[in-house]
Amino acid sequence: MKFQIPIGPQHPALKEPISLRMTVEGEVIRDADIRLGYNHRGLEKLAEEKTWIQNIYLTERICGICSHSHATCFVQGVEKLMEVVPPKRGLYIRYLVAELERVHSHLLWLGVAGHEAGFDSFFMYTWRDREVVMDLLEMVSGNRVHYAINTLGGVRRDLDAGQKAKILEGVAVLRKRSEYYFRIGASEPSFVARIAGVGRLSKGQAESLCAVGPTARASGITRDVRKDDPCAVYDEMDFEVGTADSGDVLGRVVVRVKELLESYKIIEQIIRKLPEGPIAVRAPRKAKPGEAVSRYEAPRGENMHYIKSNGSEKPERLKVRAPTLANYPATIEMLRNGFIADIPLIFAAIDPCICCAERVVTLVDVRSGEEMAVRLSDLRRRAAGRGPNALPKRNAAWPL
Amino acid sequence: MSDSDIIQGLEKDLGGKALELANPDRRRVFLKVAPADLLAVVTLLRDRYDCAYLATISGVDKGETLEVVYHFASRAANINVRTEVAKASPHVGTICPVIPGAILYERELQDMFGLVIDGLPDPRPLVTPDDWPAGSFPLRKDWKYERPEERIPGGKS
Amino acid sequence: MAALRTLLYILVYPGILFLFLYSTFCEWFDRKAYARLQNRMGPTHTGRFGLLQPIADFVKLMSKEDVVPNAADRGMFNVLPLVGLAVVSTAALLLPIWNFDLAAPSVTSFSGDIIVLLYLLSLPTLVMFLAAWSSTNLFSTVGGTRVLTMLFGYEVPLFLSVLSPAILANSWRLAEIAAFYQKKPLLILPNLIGFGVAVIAVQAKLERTPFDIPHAETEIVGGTLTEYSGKKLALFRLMLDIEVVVSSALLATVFLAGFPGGGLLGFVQLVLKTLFVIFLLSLIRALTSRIRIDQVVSFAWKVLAPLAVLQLLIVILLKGFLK
Amino acid sequence: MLTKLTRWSRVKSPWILHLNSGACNACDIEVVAALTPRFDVERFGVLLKATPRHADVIIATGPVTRQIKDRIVRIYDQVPDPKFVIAVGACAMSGCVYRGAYNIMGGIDQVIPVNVYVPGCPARPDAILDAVVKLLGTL
Repeated sequence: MKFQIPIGPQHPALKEPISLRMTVEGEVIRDADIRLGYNHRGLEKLAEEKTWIQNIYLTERICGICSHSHATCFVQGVEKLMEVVPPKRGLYIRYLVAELERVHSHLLWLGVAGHEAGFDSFFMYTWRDREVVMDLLEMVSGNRVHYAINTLGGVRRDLDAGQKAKILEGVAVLRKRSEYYFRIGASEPSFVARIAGVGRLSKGQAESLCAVGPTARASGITRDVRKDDPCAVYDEMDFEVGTADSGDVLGRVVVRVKELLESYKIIEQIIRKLPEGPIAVRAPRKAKPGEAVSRYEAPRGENMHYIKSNGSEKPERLKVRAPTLANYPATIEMLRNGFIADIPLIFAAIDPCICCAERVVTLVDVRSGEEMAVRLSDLRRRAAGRGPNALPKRNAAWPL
Repeated sequence: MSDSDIIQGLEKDLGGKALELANPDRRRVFLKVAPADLLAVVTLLRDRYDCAYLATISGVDKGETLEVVYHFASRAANINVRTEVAKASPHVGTICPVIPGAILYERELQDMFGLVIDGLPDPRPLVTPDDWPAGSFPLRKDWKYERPEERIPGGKS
Repeated sequence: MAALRTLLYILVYPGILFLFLYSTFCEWFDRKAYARLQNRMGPTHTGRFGLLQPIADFVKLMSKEDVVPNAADRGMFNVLPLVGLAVVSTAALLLPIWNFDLAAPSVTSFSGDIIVLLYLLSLPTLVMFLAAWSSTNLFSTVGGTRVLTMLFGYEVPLFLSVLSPAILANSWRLAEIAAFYQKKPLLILPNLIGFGVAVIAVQAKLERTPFDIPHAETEIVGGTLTEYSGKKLALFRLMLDIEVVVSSALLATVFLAGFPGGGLLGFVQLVLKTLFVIFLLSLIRALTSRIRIDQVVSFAWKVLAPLAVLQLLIVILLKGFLK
Repeated sequence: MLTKLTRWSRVKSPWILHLNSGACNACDIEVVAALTPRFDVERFGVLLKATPRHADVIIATGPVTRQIKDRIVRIYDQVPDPKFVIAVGACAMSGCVYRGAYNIMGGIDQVIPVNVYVPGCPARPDAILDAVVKLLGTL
C-alpha cells in the first residue's frame, strides 16, 4: 500500500528548510521528491547591485559552514578579471584558512552523521573536539564562522610565530582524535550496522548524475579540484585524494576521515613553507570587462563561480553553483528502496548545505501530480489538524 | 591534453559549427555554438573530450538576447559552451538525454530567465515560491521589484 | 488496622507518592549519568546538583496549555495517560518491597505475581500504540506501528530470561524467589546470561537508544508522543519514568536477590540495586547508536531468544544436578 | 504559592524548538553547538525538542523567505502557551546582508512577535545561552 510521508520543511533531522516527499510502501521508500525554494534568498539579483568589495561579504554569507570557500572562489575569479596577482604569503594564509575550514566542516559532518544515526555520544565527542579548530580559526581570523579574511588581492590578517606554533600543536591533538574517530566510525558495530550498505550509489550512477566531492569519491571517482585545477598553493603540496569504492554511507565516512588526515598534512606543510613578504596588494575599483570561471574544492564538493563583468564597479552577472546542488539527483537515486529510518542518514551523508544550493532546486520526475492522501508536504498543517483540510481519521488509508 | 590540443581538436571536429573559440586563461576554453546544433556538440564533448561532468548552466541577460553558457569540466580543462537566443522567442533544446544531471540547472533557467526548455522531463517551477506571480523572471535586467514594506514591531514604525 | 496499613501501603510507600519522587530521582540519575558519559555536565542549576530538574519539567508541563487536535479521537486521547499511569503504579505494588515477610504476606503477594507483573509491564506499550493511533498524526501512526513491531521482538526473550531464575527457585512468587536467592547467593552466578538478556530486553521495552525507534527524534519527529502537550505529556513522561523504576526493580528482585532486611535496610537495598540496573541502562544508551526496526526484530530473534533458551537449559540442568 | 511554583518551573526548564527560516546555517550550527560539551545548555534544563507541541521557546534564525513565511506562522500557532521567540543572528533581526532582496521578508519580527533579539553574524553560542537565561529572568 503506497502513501506519502512528508519530511516537512521544518524537521529536526534537517537543520535547514527543505521538504522531501517520500512515496513509501510500508517502511521501504519507492520514490523521492525534493522541493526546496524555502531558502531561496535571491542572492544573484542582489549581487548585481553591490560593488566588488561588498560582494565578498555577500558571497561569504551564502553558507555558514563553507563561508570561506565561497569567498575564496569569488575572490579568485575577480582577481583574474582585474589581473591582480596576490603575493605568495597572502595566498598561503588564504589556503591555510581554507584547510582549517575543511577540518571543521568534516568534524561537524561526522557529528551530524552520528546524531542522525542516534549515536549521540559520537556527536558530542566530535563536536567537543571541533571546538579546538574553532579556537584556531578564531585566533587567526577573529570570528568562529564567517572569517572575512579574504580581500581582493590578498588577505587581511597576518600570522605571527606564536600563532603558527599554536596551529601546529592544535593539529597534533586533532590528528590523534581523528584516528580514534576513524576506528570508531569504521568499527562500532551498532553504528556500522546503520551505515554499511545504506544509500548505495554505483560509480556509473555517480558519473552520469554529475555527483561531486566526497559523495563521488566514495563511489570510486577520483575527482578533486585541488588536483585537477590546482592554483598556486596546491601544486606545491603533496597529498593524495582519499577515495573508497563501496559507494555507501560507510564509504563516505571513510573518505571524509581520510580527507581530514590529508588536511592535517597540508596545514603542516603550509605552516612550514610560509614565505615572507606582504600579504595583500591594492586592487582597482573597476574590473576589466570579461568573464571568469573559478573553481574551488569546498568540503562538500566542487564550488563554481561564473563571474561576468562589463567594466563597471558592479558585476554584470554572478552565477554561484554549490556542491550540494550537484548531489541532489544522486540523493534521489540513493533514497530509492531505502528504509524510512535511513532517510535522514542518507540525506546527511551528502552533507547537504541547503542554503548553498538554494539558487536552484531539483525535482527528479516523480509520477506527476500523484496528490494522494497528502498534499504538498505541509507537515505541520496535518499535525495541527486545525487546518481546513485536516485528514479525518476514517479515510486515512492504512493497511491494518 | 593541454589547452592547445583541445582547441585544435575542437576546430578539426566542429569545423563550421564553432562560431567562436577562445582560451582566455590556463585550463579555460570558451566555445560559441548556434542553438540548433547544441545537442550534437554536447554529445561530442562528452564522448571525445571526457566532459561527462556538467558543472552548471549560467544564463546571462544581454539586453535583447539571452545567452546560455554550459560549463563542462574534464580532468584537463574547463570547457564552456555558449549559445545565444533572442529574448522574443527564448527556446533552447534540453540536453537531459545526454547529461541526466542537467535537469537541475535547466529548471533554474526556466524560473529565473523565462527561458523555455523544450523537452524537459519535469517542467514544474522549483526555485520560486508557490505564490510567485507568473511571467515575472527575477534575473532579467528589466525586472523591477517592490520591497515588502517594513513593519516595525511595537507600532513605532 | 490492616486496612490502614494497606491504604498506607498503596498511597505512600511503594505507592504513588514514593514512586513519583523516586522516579524523578531516577530520571535525574539517568540524565546525569548519560551526560557525564558524554563528557557533559547535565542538569546542574535547578536545585542541588540539578536534582529538582525532572520535577521542574513536570510542573512546567502541568501548567502549559493543553492542545487536542480536533481530528484526534477526543475520548481516547484524554484518558490514555491516566490509564497508563494507573497500570504502571499497580505494577509497582506487586514488587516485594514491604511485604517481604513470608509469614504474614500482605494482600499483594501471592503465588504467580511475577506473571501478573510482567503482564502489567507490557500494557504501557499497548497504551503508547493507542496514544499514537488516536492522535491521527502521520508520524505518530508510523511510531505506533514501530512500537508494536518491536513488542513482538523483545517480549519473548524478556519473559524467558525473567522466568528462568524463577524456575530455579521453583516458585512463581516474587517474595519466595528473592528469599531463595538470599539463602543461596552463589546461585546468582549461573543467571548472569539471563541478566544480560533481560537488561537488553528492558532497554527495548523502555524504548531507549539503541531501541528508541518509536520516538526517534531525527526520523519521525516526535513519534508516538508528537501530538501530546501540557498535562497529558507530563503524565506520559511520569508513566515512562515509573516504568523504568518498576522494570529495574523487577530485574533487581529476580536476578540480584531482592531487598532483604526490615523497612529501612530494605529501602536502601532497593535504591542501590535499582540504581545499579539504571546505570547499566544508561551505559548502553550512551555507547550504542539507534538501530533500524528490522534489525531490532532480527537481533531479538537471532541473538536474544537463543541466549534466553540457553539460560533456561542451564537452569534446568542445574536444578536436576542440585536435586 | 502555586503561581510562584509555576514561575519557578518555567524558568528552570525551558524546552527549545529550533526553527530555520532560510538562514545560512551559521547561526543554526552555533545553536546546535550550544548543546555540546563546551557550552552545555542542559545545565539550565534546556532540551532541544523536535515537535512544536513540546516546546516553550522558539529559537528562530534566518531572514524569512517568502516560501516559508506561512509555515513559520503555522508552527508558531502550534506551540502551546506560554511561548517565547528568540531571534538569533543579524538575519533574524533585520535580514543582514540579504536586506532588500526580492524574496525575503527581512527578519522574523515581520512574521511572528519576537521577545529577545541576539545580534551577531553568527551569534556566538555563549551569546545565545545568555539570551535564553536573560529571557527567563524576565518571566
